[in-house]
Amino acid sequence: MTIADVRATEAAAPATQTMTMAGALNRALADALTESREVLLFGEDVGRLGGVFRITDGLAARFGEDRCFDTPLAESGIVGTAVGMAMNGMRPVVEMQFDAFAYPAFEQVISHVAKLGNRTRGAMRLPMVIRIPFGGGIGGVEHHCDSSEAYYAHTPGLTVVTPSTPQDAYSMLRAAIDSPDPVIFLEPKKLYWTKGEVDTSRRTELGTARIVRDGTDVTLLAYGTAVPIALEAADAAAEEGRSVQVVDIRSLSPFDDATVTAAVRSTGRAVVIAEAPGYVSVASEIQARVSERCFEHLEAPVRKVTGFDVPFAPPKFEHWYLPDVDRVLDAIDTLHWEDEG
Amino acid sequence: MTIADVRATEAAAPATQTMTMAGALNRALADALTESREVLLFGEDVGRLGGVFRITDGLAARFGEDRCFDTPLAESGIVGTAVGMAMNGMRPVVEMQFDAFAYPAFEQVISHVAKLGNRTRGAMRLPMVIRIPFGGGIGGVEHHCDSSEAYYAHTPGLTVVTPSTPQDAYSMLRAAIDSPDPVIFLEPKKLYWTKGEVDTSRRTELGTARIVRDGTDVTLLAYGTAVPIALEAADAAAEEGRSVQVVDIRSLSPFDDATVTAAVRSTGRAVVIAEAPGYVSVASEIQARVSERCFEHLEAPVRKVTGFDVPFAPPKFEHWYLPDVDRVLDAIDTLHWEDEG
Amino acid sequence: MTDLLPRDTPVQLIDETGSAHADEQYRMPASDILREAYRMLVEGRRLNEQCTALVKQGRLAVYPSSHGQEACQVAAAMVLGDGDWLFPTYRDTVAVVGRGVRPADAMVMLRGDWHAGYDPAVYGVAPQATPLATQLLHAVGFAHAAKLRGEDTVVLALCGDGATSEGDFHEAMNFAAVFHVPVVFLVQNNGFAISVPLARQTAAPSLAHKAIGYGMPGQRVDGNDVAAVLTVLTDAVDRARAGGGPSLVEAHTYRMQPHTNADDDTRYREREEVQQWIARDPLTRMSAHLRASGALDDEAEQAIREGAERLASDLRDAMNVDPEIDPEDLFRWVTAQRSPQLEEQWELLRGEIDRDRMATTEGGAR
Amino acid sequence: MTDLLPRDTPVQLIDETGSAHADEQYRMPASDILREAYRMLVEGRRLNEQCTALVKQGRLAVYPSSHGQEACQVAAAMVLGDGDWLFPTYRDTVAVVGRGVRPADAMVMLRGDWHAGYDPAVYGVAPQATPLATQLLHAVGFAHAAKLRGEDTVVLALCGDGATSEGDFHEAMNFAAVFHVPVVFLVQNNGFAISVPLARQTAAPSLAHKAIGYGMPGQRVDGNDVAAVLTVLTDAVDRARAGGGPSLVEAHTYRMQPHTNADDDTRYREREEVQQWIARDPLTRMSAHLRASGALDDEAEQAIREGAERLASDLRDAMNVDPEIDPEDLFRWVTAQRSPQLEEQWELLRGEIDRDRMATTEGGAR
Ligand SMILES: Cc1ncc(C[n+]2csc(CCOP(=O)(O)OP(=O)(O)O)c2C)c(N)n1
Ligand SMILES: Cc1ncc(C[n+]2csc(CCOP(=O)(O)OP(=O)(O)O)c2C)c(N)n1
Ligand SMILES: [Mg+2]
Ligand SMILES: [Mg+2]
Repeated sequence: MTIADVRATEAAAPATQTMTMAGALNRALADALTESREVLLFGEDVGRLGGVFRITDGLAARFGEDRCFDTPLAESGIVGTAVGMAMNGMRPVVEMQFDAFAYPAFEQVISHVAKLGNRTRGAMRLPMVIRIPFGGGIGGVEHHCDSSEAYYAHTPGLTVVTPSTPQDAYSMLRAAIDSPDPVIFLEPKKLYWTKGEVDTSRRTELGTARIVRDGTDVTLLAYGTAVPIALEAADAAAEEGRSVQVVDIRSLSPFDDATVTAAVRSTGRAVVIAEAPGYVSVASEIQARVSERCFEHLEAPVRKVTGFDVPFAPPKFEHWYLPDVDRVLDAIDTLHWEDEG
Repeated sequence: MTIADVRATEAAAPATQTMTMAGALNRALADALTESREVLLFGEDVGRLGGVFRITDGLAARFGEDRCFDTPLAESGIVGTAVGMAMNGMRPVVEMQFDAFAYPAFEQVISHVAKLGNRTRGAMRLPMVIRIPFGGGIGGVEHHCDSSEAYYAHTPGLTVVTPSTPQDAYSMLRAAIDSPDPVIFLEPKKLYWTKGEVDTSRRTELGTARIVRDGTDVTLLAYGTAVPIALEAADAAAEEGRSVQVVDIRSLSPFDDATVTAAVRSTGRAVVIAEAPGYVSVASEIQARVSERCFEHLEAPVRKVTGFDVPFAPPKFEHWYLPDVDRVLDAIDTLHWEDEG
Repeated sequence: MTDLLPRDTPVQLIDETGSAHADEQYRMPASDILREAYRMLVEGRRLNEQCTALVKQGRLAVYPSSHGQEACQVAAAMVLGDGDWLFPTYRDTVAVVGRGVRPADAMVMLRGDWHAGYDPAVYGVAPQATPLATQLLHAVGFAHAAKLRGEDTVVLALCGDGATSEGDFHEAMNFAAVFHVPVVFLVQNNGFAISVPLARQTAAPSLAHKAIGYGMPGQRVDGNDVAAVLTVLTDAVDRARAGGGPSLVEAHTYRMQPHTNADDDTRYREREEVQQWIARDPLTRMSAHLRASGALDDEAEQAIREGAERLASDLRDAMNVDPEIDPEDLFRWVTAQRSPQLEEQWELLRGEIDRDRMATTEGGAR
Repeated sequence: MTDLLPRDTPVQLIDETGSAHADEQYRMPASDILREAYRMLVEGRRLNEQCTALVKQGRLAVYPSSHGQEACQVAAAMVLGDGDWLFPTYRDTVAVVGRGVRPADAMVMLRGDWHAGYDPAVYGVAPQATPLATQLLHAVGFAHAAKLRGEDTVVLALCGDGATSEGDFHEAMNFAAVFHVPVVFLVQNNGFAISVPLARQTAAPSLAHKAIGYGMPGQRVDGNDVAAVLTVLTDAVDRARAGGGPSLVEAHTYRMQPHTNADDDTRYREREEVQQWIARDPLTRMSAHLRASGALDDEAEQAIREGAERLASDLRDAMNVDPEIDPEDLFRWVTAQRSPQLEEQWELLRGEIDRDRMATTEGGAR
């Protein structure tokens, strides 16, 4: 069971600071721009405005219009030209303004971003990152709160990751930019303003999950906005006498089977938590593979707490739609406990 | 356990004929055009040419250029204008030429086709059908053999179905056109030229699975091109003394839990078979829900035989990529049989 | 063929001072139409202000104001007949209300009560579209259906300058032209797509120059001159209704306020620029013009202002009442027939709600 | 501004009979260039014929022939320098080969051995694109990167008339113009997108009329006149290299054969129409022109034909050898580092293959 954060060798003295996730992302972009001329940022409003979430704040001013710039308003254009740039030696990092506004780029993502390396037998790789703020919990109107990870995770050739802490936001974004392959980098926008310690000398190896909390009775498998919910549920369950382990999946593709399988085998019970509609979802995949790989060790069926299979809820309905601590505790309650009546 | 084919009441004398699946689809379109002025067909090359697979063969000549016509070459345009037509009282049936060429329409499908009914609290529904030939097995080059069902099935608001017989091709397409809601109608192109009996007075209730073959030892859950493979595997297994049940899922969303759960509980073992890459797939969903819902009844983990998690294989690699009878039999062999050594 | 090209300068009938200028091609609308337009301008402005205030008071989640663009909004509503349809965006609330939708119903999305709040068929107004340019295709399909049935519906589709960069804009223009359907595309070029100025959106001489590439006429109009927008749009609508096919109108205007209340426009534009546009305000010049021509006096102006105040206070009243929210609505409209899966999920939620309710009544916790 | 508009009739330097016509703007290429062009035309035609034959013999899965369009193909290859890049489609094999790619390597996709068969960086040729218009954006991004690095690379991007209807065409043109990058777009307007005629694709006066809507020059050229295509493209390439930005060239040509061997073009076009275009064949007129001007005699023609035959027979030979196929390739290139999941899946497949191999050796079954 690896805590797979690795210290970047090239880094100088450790530089740990308290930052928001948004700040950590901004810092990661700035550091990447500083380290390599190949890195470029572009998208809608990422220049002067610094992005609608201010993730690129100040970067155009600091690194110049050639390295951080606004494009015409066309997502397929943004991703498609990024493909061309990556073909020509750049490491573009593009921003999609909101989850649902990445859909116009879908063909480019599926038919080219995911496939060009394979198509050319590796003669061309595409070192590019598509940053997508995703998920709800911010009272956003329609099209601003989709959790679109299933579309990308299903697609062979894409690395799909999402951080849940400022540290991972920094370390994973740096790793994503360093990756020789295209990475879909999903930013849980609800967590943009959460704070934490960030050591900028750390990188997170993509493809690894992280044990966030140890426990012996049940394993909660979560990612993105579901991680803090899982942690809160673990605290609450502890009061009821259950020892709850929490794993941050964080790499949705590839998947860290080794860590997850070992974790669930150690407890014999599991609940998967994610905000996206549950049907044909990343949560389903986790439920399926854990059910299969831990079959002999399971005391109860693997449960799943997800968004409902409905279009994302309007702001006033959000609290009913989103997984919350109570729903997680309810799911834990169904796990065939010996102490049950 | 319902065999949920229902006889359309309005139909006259039963008219059973032997047809290919392509012929059955053509006939379904012709009958729908005949019955309702609201039905319109359009897409790329569906007019004079009759479609690259000839599914609309002769329809432009028979029903006129106003009812079956070619559009400019733009898939988002095709789906987007179909949305507008459906908003204005039509029942458009549009053709995407190949699976991967539906991706440019993704935003329209996800953000509007799937959501407009919900958005308007049902004030507007969208009775439209998007026909997509899908899957491989035809030696097609890249982009011509994708199995894209997971993208659609994950999306709330879409009905997603796929027939595996000429009868279902006819009955399900008629039902899809009659549906008040948008339907993604996936046509397994490898099966276009398979023949079978078609009774044109039958409709298939969308949302229902079909028990294709009875058996007591293990249940194979398949759809599309995987159904004939499952049947062949069942025959082969029978020779080894195993009684194999085969279910054609056929409605990928909504899912027929009642039929599937009852089936797997009755055998205690299950293998899901589908051609799409297995990760975060419809097959994963089925594996997950069967694992959860049949937990107490399972003698062995639910297995899955799917395409690999790689971009669809070039023609010469197809036979390695695609699920086949041997791979299904291998999966069956792993199901913890009592008679094992 | 070059008759498909727009003029070098936008059509203008009334200048910034309120003086009228004759145009050889476009006629000044009748004065009662102009007075009605003015009334709607004042109401539109008041609505914009009221909504912005409601956001500050926390009664609306967000409001993309069309302050400064009211001439386009009003003209778009006025040129359509009862059987016609409008396909608006998030910014076009004033046009939506101009078509008869109750302001409070138009506010349902922005208030977070649901995704849309009026029945499109009642007003001939599609739900306000958020994903840019997507609605243009719906408009074209809608018009195509009408044409196939031999109806004389005209469809007016709205979008911004930024939206013209999207692929869907292109496909909509092209489908409209190829199928020769009765659609008028009105691009409100307000100079910005959030922070991105027009120069980053296009290198074309004008957005209206795109029309010839589809084989339809393009025209440019001063978007702050309601008389000009009215006459140019009327011309386009009449042509469409007569079977003359689609056309593209680019209205040059300006968004006087930030993109939405969540935006900070000091980051990307000079105050001076904003100031300059105040001089071109669509209301001031209309009022000056009407007063000069004697079509408006203090009394009439007063009546118009009072009407606008009523509209605002009705809206305030409506927004002070919290609408009933029924959680089951989450599951009710996804498809016509609720699936077994959604039935199960609603059962789960209902159980939670019932338990919470009981807990609240009994004062207990989970 | 209207200098961005194309001419009313396509530029032509050599007519169907082979006679030259002076043009005030475009100069006739030098005669050695024309002779080289002719050599490549003959080779291109031979390649098209050979590939079509290989399909009939079952050695190729499919071949979209550019028979009739060779003038565009040859010119596209000739106008680019070594550091330049070509972004071709499935139909542009002759241009790809013109850039130096071995015909057999260009055939890898169509033969089903892999998705693409040459190293793009070696030839400055992107993989042939199948999803329509998508490659135009790659071309723009590629050129943009070169521009940012201060390199003088020019990128030539190809597409068909049908592809101009896709959203990606629009976005590519617009990005190119806004960022003023060195890209030349060459639309081979061959009158059809599979069965769909140009009239169903656009209502514009010409496809080149789209250019002004992006603020770039558009030009039309007789696509069966290799001299004209060469000079118009050279002009566009020179302009791009000199920092003059992108441009759009529409070449009017004709696909003499079905869309691919799988297509039946008798369903959608009259034989007469096809016949008419035979008179406009790009080879005949060049040969006539060169012979009339004395730049080509029987001997030279003979040498050229022989070269083309060698090319064809080399290709035949190469296609008669079945390449080694390694199943592990399925897993090798998906990502730079193979994931544990793909490792597992390859283990599964390897097990099957080993067992099959054993079964075959031992004569056993499953
Ligand atoms: C497909 C899509 N991409 C991005 C967005 C986010 N977005 C909302 S408004 C806007 C700017 C639109 O500018 P413009 O079309 O000029 O309209 P305006 O807001 O100026 O009225 C952007 C980028 C969106 N709504 N849809
Ligand atoms: C996005 C997309 N949609 C559909 C297709 C299927 N398709 C392949 S070629 C073709 C016609 C293309 O016509 P055109 O652009 O004129 O090129 P041509 O084949 O005439 O050279 C179509 C529809 C595709 N390859 N990509
Ligand atoms: Mg704007
Ligand atoms: Mg063509």
